[in-house]
Amino acid sequence: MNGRLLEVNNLQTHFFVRRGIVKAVDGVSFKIDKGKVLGLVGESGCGKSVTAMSILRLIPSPPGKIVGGEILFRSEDESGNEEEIDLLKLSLIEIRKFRGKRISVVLQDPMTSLNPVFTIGNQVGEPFRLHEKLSGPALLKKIIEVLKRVRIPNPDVRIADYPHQFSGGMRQRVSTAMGISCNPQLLIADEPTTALDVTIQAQLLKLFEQVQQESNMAIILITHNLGIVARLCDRVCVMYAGRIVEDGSVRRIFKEPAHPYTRALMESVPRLGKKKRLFSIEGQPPNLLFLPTGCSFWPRCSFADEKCKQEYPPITSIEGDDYVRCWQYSGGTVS
Amino acid sequence: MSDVVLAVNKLTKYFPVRAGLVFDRTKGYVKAVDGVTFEINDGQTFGLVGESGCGKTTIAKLLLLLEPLTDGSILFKGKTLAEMNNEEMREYKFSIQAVFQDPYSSLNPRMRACDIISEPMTTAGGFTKVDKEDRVKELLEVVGLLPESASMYPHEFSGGQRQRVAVARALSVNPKIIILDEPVSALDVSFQAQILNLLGDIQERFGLTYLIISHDLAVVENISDTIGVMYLGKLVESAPAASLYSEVQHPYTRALLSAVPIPDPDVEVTQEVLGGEVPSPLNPPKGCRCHPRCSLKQVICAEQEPEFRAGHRVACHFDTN
Amino acid sequence: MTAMSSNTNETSLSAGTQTRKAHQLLTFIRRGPTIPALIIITVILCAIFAPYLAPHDPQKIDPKARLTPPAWSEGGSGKYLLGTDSTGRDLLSRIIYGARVSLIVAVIGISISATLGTILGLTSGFFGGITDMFIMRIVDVMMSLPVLFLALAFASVIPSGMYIIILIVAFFGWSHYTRITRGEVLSLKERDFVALARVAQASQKRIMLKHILPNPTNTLTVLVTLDVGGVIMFEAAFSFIGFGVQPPTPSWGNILSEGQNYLTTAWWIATFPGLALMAMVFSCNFIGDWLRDALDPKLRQL
Amino acid sequence: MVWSISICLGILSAVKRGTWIDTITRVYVFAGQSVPDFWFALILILIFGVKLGWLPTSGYGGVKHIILPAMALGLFGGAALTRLTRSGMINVLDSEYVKLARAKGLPERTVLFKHALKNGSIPLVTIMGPLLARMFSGALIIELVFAWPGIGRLTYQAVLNSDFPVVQCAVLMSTTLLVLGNLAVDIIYVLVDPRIRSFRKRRA
Repeated sequence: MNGRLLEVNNLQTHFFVRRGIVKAVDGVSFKIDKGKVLGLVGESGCGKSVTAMSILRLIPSPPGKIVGGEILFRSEDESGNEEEIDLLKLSLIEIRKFRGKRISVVLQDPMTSLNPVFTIGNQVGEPFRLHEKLSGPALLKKIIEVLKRVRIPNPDVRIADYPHQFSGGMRQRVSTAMGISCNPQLLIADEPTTALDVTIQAQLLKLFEQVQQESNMAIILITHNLGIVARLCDRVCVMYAGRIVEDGSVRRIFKEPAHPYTRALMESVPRLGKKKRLFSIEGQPPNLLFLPTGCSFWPRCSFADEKCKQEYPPITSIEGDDYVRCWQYSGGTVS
Repeated sequence: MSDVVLAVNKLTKYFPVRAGLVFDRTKGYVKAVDGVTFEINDGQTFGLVGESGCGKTTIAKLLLLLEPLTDGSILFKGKTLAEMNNEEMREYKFSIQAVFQDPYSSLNPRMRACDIISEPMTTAGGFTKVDKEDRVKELLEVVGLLPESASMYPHEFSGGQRQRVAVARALSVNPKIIILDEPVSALDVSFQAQILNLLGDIQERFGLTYLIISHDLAVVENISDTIGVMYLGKLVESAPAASLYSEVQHPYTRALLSAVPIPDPDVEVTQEVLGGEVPSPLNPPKGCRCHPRCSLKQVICAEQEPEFRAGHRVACHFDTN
Repeated sequence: MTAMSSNTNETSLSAGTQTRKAHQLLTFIRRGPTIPALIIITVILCAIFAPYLAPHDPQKIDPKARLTPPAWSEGGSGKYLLGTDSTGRDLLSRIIYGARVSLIVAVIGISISATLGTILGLTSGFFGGITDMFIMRIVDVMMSLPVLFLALAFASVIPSGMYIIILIVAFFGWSHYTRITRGEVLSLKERDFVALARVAQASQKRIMLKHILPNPTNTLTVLVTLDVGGVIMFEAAFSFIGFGVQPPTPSWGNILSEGQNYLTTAWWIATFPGLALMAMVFSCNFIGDWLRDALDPKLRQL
Repeated sequence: MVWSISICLGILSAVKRGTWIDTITRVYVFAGQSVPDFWFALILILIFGVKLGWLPTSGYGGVKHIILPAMALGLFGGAALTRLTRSGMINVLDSEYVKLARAKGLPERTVLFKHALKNGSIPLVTIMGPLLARMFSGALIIELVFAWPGIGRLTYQAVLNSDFPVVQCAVLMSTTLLVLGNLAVDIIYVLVDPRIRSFRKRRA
């Protein structure tokens, strides 16, 4: 398993709130290979952003806490031999070396993810100054070079501008520049294009593809837009109420979804050119404070039976790394 | 052919941009909507698609009389609003209702669901308390909510349920037309499907006419009979939903369609990415508005504004398919 | 016919509403701030039933018992629980009557300034344009005036007494309310439900009263509670420098100012009214803050 | 002087939210805002002046004379400032760009002082105006209690013997001083927040 870059096993992140414990992420396991794109898909509140943020331990500590599991990051250190580090066991200072250098982040909302009171040159330069101890003209050259890489017009002039002087699309390119500045091995993109228009989104997706190929960078793409997943991702994890209910290659997930929830998602998305009545899942997503016993999807699942109501289904593998968590699964699509 | 219930002719709306420290001189105009013409047939759904800033929401506001017209006219059942007397105007006002995008801001947090739904009835007058209660119960049932939710406050509903209350409110005075401004963009996929199906069923049952506005092409295409594509205040193309997708003509529409990611990994990505940024509506480019970003632009595009060709109506000098 | 979504979640909703209402009410009381609430209630009781509660007549001078220390320290007598002041009047009953003054000033003063402020805030926020600009300019000026100075100027013209303080509180207090209500109205005006009300042909008046007005009640209640503390403090300060309530009628302020010159000998004269004042203002602020968290729907969900 | 301590206290309690430092600051803030400054002054005199005799209870003189009045005067303003810094810092610390700053691997110190502080201080500047006004009225009382000859005392005596011209000129002077103060606040505001600065640049 040479290509393995990151392996997350049974990750649990809970939020301790006045009214109880919100099990935002409750036993999530998945793997990513070098240079591959993994899609984390699910409706709002299913815990996909919390999972991603837990990797870099960016969970706000008063309410949230990572209570279990391990995150194994495999990388060669300077002398080239492979070493596997569990990010959860690292001290704060050590994890900081990872952030921005080996693993970096692009956030969703371009309007708020850049600091309004600092110039973009200053902000893009920070990872260089920190991780590669650059300064002066060398730093300036590097900043302009990475801004060119994300195709920002005349970067040498725009370097002194403030974030509010950029359009949404441009700002997202700036945060991408910040993300890829130190050529990380893994980029976590939390709904990078949701706040953008379709044509600007297409431009950004194209940029992501180029950057990914150029530096063979693995990407965890978090989104609720199945179209983007189909276009960019190699593997997909479908999440529901804090757990991964299905994990598989893009082709299999779209062609032959195993879990009833994945199939329902596929059929409730309107598709261009095909005018038909959408399949709609009844009811609402469960309240993470009072999760139903057994599989958390049974109140909305038309195949649920007694067994589903008692126990949470275990991981049953389909082929290779693909797996699904559903009692009704017996090869092919549940029907 | 069913008659045209609502039509718009050369609709124009300029927003003056004020500047100056103390005395506001009008420095320029944002040409939000610039000469848009289309008709909607009775019982049909007309979809308006376009990116942010193309003026589609402004059109909704103009039709709902929330903003005064700068130029052009609105025709209701063949009669322009200007010519209408008070009685007809009143009929127009109560035959058009709306559902907006953000479920959290379209319901008054201080009012119970039953008051919210019956609000248009109270302002219209002529309904007794009992009529209103029955009507509310009936409407709740139509939109798939339980009768008990009548006494609940907005913060006790989920996003999807709030949008159902908003739909119930729009139905309360039996309108003929409902304007849907991004009705599902703020909702999750499962709620989106529920609301779209609900809107489809209600249209059949009450014979309503919809004007649906969205930036999400797939949503609009799924529910609309004819679709209009807008760019920077102008209608660049409008055609029946089926043919718009198969034989698209305008370069902007083609780019728009190809930019929508298809949820199917096998579909080869024919990427016709529009370069550059949307120009500012304060001083739109001369001639055809999308010439700065259009891959097929010629000299003529920059000078002369293309006329709206009939049939599969396209506003472009060239026949591009 | 339309898809009836009567799955389990919906039905549990109806049964749930009654019990949830009771549940919310219960938590509202149990977790409420009990101590400050008690303090405020006792103060209000003293103000209303002062004559029955006070052990002695606040004005009755008892020359023999001048400057007797509080009962528990040596030389104190059971008759005067908290001791007496320079002219032998019972400190405890004077403080109880003092509460009456503070509350009257607070209640009347704030009701005037709150209503005035809200109306102005509503009009300037709703109509905007010149009226808005005009009102807001006045508010900006008012906010940066040295209140006490101008109050002094007032005092030199009008004969002092309780009414002048109420006048000053009303005159200076409203700008705060206007600014907050205006902000609230401006944000509400943009909200969709106001546009929808206009689509439903609701008249301007109806929109303002039925749709916009009930919304800022939350923030207003919080503001009023916080303001009560502030006004009481102001009244005390004003009487302290001798312009507010004139002796002999007792007010926490003027008892304190008397206590000042006897600080070294009779420390209790100054300390107790101050303590009462602090307890009252402290509990008002505490309740105000707690209300802000409790009433703000966004916070409550979490 | 007291103000600077209260601002740092505000930052500290925001950063260490939920810990004991936070609770102490909140108590200080409540106390600060509900303790009448003149009563606090009396208590200070009582403890330091009378009982311990360290500091002179009143009168004008050397440095020792300044400590008590300054503390009394600073208390109220300080409490308001701490509360504001705390709430300002809290919603800045939850913002996305702070999350991104951390994701870049910046040490907590830089995240806090460089990114968070500059944004957190904007609400502080806005309150300076009304706070200045409050300070003036507070000063008047403190001057009386500590028998300090200042504008406050002057106006007080003038009002006592209803000598109008003095009253008017004192009030006028203090108000103008205040207006100047507010003007200064506006100027600082522009310096701190680039969005306003470039707004003018683009329009001019």
